[in-house]
Amino acid sequence: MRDVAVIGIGMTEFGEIWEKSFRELVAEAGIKAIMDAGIEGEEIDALYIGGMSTGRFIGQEHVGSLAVEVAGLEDLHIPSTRVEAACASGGVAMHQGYLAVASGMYDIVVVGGAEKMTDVVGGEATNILASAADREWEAFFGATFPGLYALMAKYHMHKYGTTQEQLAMVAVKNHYNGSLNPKAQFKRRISVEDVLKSPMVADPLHLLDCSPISDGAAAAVLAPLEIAKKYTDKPIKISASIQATDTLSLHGRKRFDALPAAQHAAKLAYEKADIKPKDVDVAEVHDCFTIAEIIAIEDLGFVEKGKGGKATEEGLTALDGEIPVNTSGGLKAKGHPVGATGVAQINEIVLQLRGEAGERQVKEAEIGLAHNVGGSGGTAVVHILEVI
Amino acid sequence: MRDVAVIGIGMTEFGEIWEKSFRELVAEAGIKAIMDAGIEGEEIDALYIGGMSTGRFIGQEHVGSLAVEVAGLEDLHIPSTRVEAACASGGVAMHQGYLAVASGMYDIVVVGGAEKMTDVVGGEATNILASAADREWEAFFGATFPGLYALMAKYHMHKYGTTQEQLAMVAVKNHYNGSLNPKAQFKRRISVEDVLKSPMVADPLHLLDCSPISDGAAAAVLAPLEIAKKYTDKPIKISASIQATDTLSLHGRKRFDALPAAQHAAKLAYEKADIKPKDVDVAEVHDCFTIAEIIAIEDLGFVEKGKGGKATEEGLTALDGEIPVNTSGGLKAKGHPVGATGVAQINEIVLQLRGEAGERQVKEAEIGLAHNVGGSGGTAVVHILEVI
Amino acid sequence: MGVPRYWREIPSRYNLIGKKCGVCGKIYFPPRSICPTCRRKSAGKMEDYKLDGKGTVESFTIIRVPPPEFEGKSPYAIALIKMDEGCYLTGQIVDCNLDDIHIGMRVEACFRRIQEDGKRGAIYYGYKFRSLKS
Amino acid sequence: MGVPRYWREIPSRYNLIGKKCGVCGKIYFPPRSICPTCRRKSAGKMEDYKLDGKGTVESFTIIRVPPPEFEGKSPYAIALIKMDEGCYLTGQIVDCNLDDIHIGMRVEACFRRIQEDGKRGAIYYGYKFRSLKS
Ligand SMILES: [Zn+2]
Ligand SMILES: [Zn+2]
Repeated sequence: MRDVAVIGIGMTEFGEIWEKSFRELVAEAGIKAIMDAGIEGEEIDALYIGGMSTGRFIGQEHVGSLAVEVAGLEDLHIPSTRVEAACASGGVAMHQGYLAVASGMYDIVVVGGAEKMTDVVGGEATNILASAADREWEAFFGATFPGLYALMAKYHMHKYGTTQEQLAMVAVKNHYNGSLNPKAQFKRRISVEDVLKSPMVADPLHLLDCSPISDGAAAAVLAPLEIAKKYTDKPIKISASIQATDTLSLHGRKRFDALPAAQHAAKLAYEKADIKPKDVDVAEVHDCFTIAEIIAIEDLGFVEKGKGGKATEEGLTALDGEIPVNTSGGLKAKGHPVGATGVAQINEIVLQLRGEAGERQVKEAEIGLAHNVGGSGGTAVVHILEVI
Repeated sequence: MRDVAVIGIGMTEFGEIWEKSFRELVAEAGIKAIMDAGIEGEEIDALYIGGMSTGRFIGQEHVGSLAVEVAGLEDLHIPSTRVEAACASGGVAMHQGYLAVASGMYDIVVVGGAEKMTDVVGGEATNILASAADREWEAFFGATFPGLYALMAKYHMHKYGTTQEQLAMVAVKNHYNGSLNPKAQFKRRISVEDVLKSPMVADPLHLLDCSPISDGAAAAVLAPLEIAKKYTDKPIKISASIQATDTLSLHGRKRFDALPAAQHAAKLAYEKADIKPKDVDVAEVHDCFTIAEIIAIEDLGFVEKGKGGKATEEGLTALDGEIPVNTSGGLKAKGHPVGATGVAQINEIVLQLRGEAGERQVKEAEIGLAHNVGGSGGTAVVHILEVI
Repeated sequence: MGVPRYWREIPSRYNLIGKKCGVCGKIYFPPRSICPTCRRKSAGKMEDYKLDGKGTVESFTIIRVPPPEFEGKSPYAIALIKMDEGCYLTGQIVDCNLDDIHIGMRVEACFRRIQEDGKRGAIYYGYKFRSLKS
Repeated sequence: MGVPRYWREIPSRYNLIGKKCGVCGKIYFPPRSICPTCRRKSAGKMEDYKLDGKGTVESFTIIRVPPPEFEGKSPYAIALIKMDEGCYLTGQIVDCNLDDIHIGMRVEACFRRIQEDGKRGAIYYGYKFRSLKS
């Protein structure tokens, strides 16, 4: 096992990108990452691309081959693999790309993630997103995807006294951060009152507790650390990449106040990177719903289990807090094109560690963490990145 | 890079399996493979599962997590990755599982593939299968998936004089083989006349030139060769595993009488295994349509380009021929649950190399090859397996 | 996306028959082919086991933005229910004021219409839960 | 599965505008963002290029089992067409007896209705091909 570095990143703007197709989004993110890394096409050994439900959002499967065609790499016949793990598809693509380089199998691997969600009408997106959950035993009975997180929220509130206001503060913080990110879908700052006044989707989650439906793509170029300096002055080392699973269904889990897969991935990642949670300078976590960020900062050990709401209220995770979380705006404000999200998180952490995050730059960020979740916790991927 | 062996296989019957759900199929194939390998659940380091369009066939994405739940492995939190490359999803799962073991990353990896296709109504399956092709630039204009292979068939017939009868003979041979396979969807033998009299789907392809819509799942257990003997007396070595790509669209290819991705994969696979095409004793090739088998045996170098029809007519690929092809019945007669196919091919080759293929056993089979294609050739995966 | 044909006929939806591990005795619903504790030792030893239908609300929510299949049915309550046999499932709570639902509430299964498929004219039945008067 | 909104508006479907690589001069249709020969050198240098619309049938088939979107439209011909500019595309051949279509046939683009979406009341247009009388 050898060390792996990110040597290039690229992403599209996130949002309702009506004038660009899925393939144009993939091309844009991929070309940006390749230009950023300064590599030639002939140097690319393999592609991994994450996409959750391209078959239903755009009627297109086989997007590994599509990515090769849009990148103009067909004559090289390199392997290109689409991976899918619902909203963790991007994180899984990163992990599989990482393994491919770490194992010595390949040198240069391009990882992508993309989703084009705004082309379907009305309730169709709700139905598609429910395919991340257990269709037979959850969705069939009327559970929606926000509904599953609402069950976790209600449980957390009941057990630990977490409040609706604390949930809302996650959204307020992330919209604030999004206002500093030119690529974010929402750049409008909001108040706790805005969140609480927004329509209820599934009690206790209001519309503004939920991440949006988005289009977008993101990419990253990976290389062995030992040759990374050849391509960039600022390679960012991947000091841990862990992918973990749990049951597809929420009701099948051992607990409902945590995502055991995320706890497991975090534990192994900290061990691998040989750091403690408090060593993390900046984190992107999977805030598909506000409750998800609160559970995430607990699962990641930034705070004790049950203290995530209070910690958010006290500003621990704010841009100027002890551990700034979701400086990009998170899924909530940056947007959540499901297949792209895990790779977009890596984009943000790399920007922060390179010191290129502009107005939302965290001072002296040297260790960053990305936490990407599929479904209600059936898949979790944790990456730790470091300045070298 | 270390050597990898298949230490266990398992698959369900293929066909319209009305009484079993997707998850039951996955469980059945997985449990059979695990029992065959004699491993304990705690020994499994990772899962890879191929599925093409589970989102549209059964409304369920995130089947990596589903596989963990049906296998009862959730407390281990092991990584489980769904991969997708249309009809090559199973082959890609095999390749990714192979890489995971060969690289030294994992010891025991279970690979699965599954699809439940018969639960959708009428033309919906045709529309879903078109998502393996280029939705925007092929399917939009009315090209169907059989239509794309029909374009290759017409081209091949025009260029090389391949005949409808020769195409039909592929189906006749594969139905004969299927009649000897208890797990095959079709066990009825057919004649050239039956094929030519069956309704035309897309000229020159008749209904009996096309593989069916099927349900089914298959699995295989991989381990480093050095410890394989601990589990089985008959480990089968994977002497090459190559995944390659080309453009998603047929019109984007460099040629239409071959699948360049398959040619590329075959070339690299022969080099890696250090064998010649004529050394292959038995092969499973991707006969989604009869023309596909003819092109495949050419691309694999069993015959010269353009001679595939004639060779089939002369019995080269028959069960008692020089290189028996699709002894299982192939996609045509065994059935083609798209995500399962690539793994089911490995099942057949392992049975043949173990000498456990019953009535359809090829004598003294020592080297086998599996050739799995996604879409009209956007992805190709070639595996070479050997008795050790 | 209609309900796959298979689902209409899942008998466990009607009769609450789960599985009991023949090795450790633990009860599973929804039914499982393998016990996650005993794993391969349990293969082929998972026996049918009928749940009593009584349980306790572990958590709940009120769905106010329904998926297309439940259009016109919202608001409705969805709960995580711990069955008395120790397993958990997801289901609707009906026949009560939504405001009366609370964590810790005792419930019992009843059999009801779950979804309709207008296009195919099919109606899908299964369990829901109602307050258990004891 | 309806046609995604974006597709209805792909201008290349109407005007046959592809791309010309600013480095090697090769012409691409359907349009590409990157030249597969020049790769990164071509990034940002792929210029719009309008095809003349004339080409030759490289292969063809008659679709007799259509997808749901083309229900009632079969049999119809689909061809692989080599455009005079050197690129290949997939399209229908219309305005002729299906039996007259042959490999090597010269064709020219025309603009036609491709699909309708009954549910949404939308009509999608694009190119088809007809025999080129020269
Ligand atoms: Zn047990
Ligand atoms: Zn060029």
